[in-house]
Amino acid sequence: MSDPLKIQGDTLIEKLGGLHWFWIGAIILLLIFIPLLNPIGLPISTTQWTLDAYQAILDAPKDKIVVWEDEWSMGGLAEAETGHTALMRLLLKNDIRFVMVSLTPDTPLLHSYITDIVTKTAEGRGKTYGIDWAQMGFLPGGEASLPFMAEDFHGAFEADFYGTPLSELTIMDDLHGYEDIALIITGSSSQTWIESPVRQWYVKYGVEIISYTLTGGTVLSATYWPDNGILGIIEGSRGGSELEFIAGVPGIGVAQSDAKTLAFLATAAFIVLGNISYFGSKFKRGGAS
Amino acid sequence: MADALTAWIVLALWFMVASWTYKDNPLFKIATVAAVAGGAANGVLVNIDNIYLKALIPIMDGTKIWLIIPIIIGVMFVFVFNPRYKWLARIPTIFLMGISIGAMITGVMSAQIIGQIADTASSLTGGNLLNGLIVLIAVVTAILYFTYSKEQTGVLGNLTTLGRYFLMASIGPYWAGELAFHMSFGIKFVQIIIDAIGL
Amino acid sequence: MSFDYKRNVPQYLLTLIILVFLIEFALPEGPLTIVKNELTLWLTLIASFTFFIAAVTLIIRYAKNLTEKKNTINILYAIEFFVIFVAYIGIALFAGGISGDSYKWLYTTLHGNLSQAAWVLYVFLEPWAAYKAFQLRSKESIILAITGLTYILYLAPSIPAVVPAIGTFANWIVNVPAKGGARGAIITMGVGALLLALRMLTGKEKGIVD
Amino acid sequence: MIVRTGREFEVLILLLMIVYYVYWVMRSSSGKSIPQLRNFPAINAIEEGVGRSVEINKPVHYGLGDASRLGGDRAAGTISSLNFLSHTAALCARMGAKLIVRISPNPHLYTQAEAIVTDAYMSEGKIEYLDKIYTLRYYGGSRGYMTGGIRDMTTLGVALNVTMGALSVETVWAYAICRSQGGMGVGGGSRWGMIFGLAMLADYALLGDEMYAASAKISGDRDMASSFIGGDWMKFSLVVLTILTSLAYLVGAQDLVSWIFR
Repeated sequence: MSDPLKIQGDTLIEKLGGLHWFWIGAIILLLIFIPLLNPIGLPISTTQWTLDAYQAILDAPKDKIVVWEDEWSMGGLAEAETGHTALMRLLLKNDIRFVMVSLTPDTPLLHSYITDIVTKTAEGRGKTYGIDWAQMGFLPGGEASLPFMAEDFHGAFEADFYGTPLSELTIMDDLHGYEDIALIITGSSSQTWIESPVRQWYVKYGVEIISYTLTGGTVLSATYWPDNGILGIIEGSRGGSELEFIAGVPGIGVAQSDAKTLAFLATAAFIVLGNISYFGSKFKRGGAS
Repeated sequence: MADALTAWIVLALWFMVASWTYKDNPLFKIATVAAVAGGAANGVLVNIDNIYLKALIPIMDGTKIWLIIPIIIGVMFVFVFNPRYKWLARIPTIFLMGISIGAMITGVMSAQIIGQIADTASSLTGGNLLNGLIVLIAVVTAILYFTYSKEQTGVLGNLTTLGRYFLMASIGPYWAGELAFHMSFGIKFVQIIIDAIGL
Repeated sequence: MSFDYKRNVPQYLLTLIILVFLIEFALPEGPLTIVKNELTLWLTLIASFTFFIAAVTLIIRYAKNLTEKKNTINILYAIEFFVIFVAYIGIALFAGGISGDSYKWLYTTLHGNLSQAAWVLYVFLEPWAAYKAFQLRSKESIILAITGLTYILYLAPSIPAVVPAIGTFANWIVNVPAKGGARGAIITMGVGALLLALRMLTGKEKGIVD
Repeated sequence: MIVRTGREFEVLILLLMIVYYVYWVMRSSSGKSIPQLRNFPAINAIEEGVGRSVEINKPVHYGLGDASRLGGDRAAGTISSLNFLSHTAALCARMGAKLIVRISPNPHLYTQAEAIVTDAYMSEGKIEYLDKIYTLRYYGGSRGYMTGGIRDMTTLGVALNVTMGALSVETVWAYAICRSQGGMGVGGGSRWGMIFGLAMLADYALLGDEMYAASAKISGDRDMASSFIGGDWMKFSLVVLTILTSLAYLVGAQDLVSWIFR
């Protein structure tokens, strides 16, 4: 690894493009400090796919259960916290019963972490675990495990994350297979995961889906939205911030928005700098020869 | 007090990892080893739970005694450590691959082929015709880009070049998304610093 | 010619499993549906063993480090690995299981933060990579830059609120050219998946049982 | 009803694919001529990079893919990566370049990688030059893979980085570090969401399905290559289907084709 204290390049124009990554990151982090200490309070825009997701959740039949299958893990908490918290609060606020399912080994602990936050909010108070929502443990196998859940939900888990047999959880009396599922919310920190639930839940069982994807995953999810299995898209923390706003459950997303704005603008500026250096150096070399 | 202590521990952990960006150092390696150990231990614990609930209980109470078969198949993975019987470790791998591929391809025709063609065709009605035509051209040229039986020159070359441009247009937002994803961790890092210092 | 059981037994198994899924898919529901469902249960059990093998592989690797007498630092890392590994297992076994408060605190504080912190490296590396290497040298890179930068600006929720045209343009990118390109890629990947399955079914895919 | 209700057209698509596949593979197996797969510059670039590695005495790094595993939607990319590993290892053995293989976080790939590298060195008659401890590196989970990979690239240097398979963030870090070390980057990824890193930062990139075809080409296996010709026929058929159904919608005759889409 090169020395951070040395700027690469011989001429000024070359040095412009020769900063070590340490300084690039340090400048971005410094910029993030500003709005986190003094929130600017910039407005938020919403997108049609988030509005669609919100509406689809509200329209979910109340006699059925929403299944929130999740590939997000603790390692993705910083990006997931906004969306997970907003989503759980939205579901509880509107008395929509839901079951959380973990598709990675450390998703159960992410769910526990989020649950601890949400049960302390206005939406979480007065709600009862096992009646209003439940949390399953880890189901290995990725895509191929989804039809197993669809065919025999109790067989897929036997007990919840806390070891309570599913037969002892009231909510599980109404959830045995795909016919009892109102909607699938499929969360993933992979932008390409969405193809798997579409292939399984929608194609094979006709259950429609909300894609809660990593930021940027909208491109792939949008190829299935709105008429090809996906009813709406929540796009990472960006979508989470929108959901906070739309659903009236304000949280940490709004404060993060300002910081993101500055960080993105700084990145764009660095790309411009890099290109000025590259083309400037090339022009100079061309001129010299 | 306990919260403050935790905040400082958390800050120290993040700094240990972030310190690598200045220079590789033992603190970074210590953090890496701790993350590997934690991930491995959790993987073991969660999966013991899974096997116990779904297989061992039904086997022991006699309701699904045949589940001993997948357990034996799974145990066959240990043969990866034995040069003589290493080929036996292919058996569980074959089950994983076969079942996964089998489950996947049976959904491909509808989701990835017919559904996509249907949406391409239907986008030519009802909405903006020009946009619908652009989508159609993009789909066709992108598919042609992924053909291999002819060198991509002449007319085919022009079409596939156009296809590649559309592919690039679809890739750009992923890059933006990935950047945004990572910035969330930058924001969290700064928040952790603010929390620990008490700003 | 002798029967090459090391190659043929896995191949026959693979062919059989894929055939079960393909035939079950095409035919009306019947006995094969039961077999298919049972196989998916098996998958969730067999997949669990991959995590055990991962752990065993790591244990062997660090145990080897312990025996490297010359490399003190590696011995210390190995000790660290075993101490932390055993701590997690011990706390889960003796302090309320993996859903207990002690385990949750340890995992969230230690592993949760360490695994998140790893992404901070990208706050440095990713903008640097774009700054250093993303030069607009070709039409392709210009298209990547236009779509990528527009989407970056869109992803900061405040910017489209202030400049609505950015939101409109980002929406158009996602719903028109990007959707078309992605759709072409999805269709070809679908064909690729079918081909792969057919090669596996017929034993023509190198690298599976060889 | 022989076919499950509602799946008729899906089964038809599957059957068409089977027909194309069987036709081309049988043609290949019987020794008849089949079209050559087109040229992929990335393949030549690997050879060039290995040569450069010998010249400047820095290793070739091969990443099996931080999201690779032999299962589900990632199996195809992973198998392609194993083919490329075999090709790269054989070149390294032949030309005398140092090779470092980053084994994916999924440990069941360790044995495959070990066998492939060993075979490659043996087939080149250079097995005595293979130091498995130096070459085969398993770092544990995905974070370990990334940080260990970065550490090895920065401490040992890079002449060429080849990363193929199911890729996640490796498309960014591997090529960013490779470039900072003055190395050449060649890559291919099966996961569409992460292709951007290759498109932006690698010198030669194989996008999605292209990697599978290139993998068949380097394997030198006629049957595998012929299956891609069958795949091309399927793609041409789908292009025709897309255009015809679109035309039907455009002229308001969607009723003629809507049965296809149920």
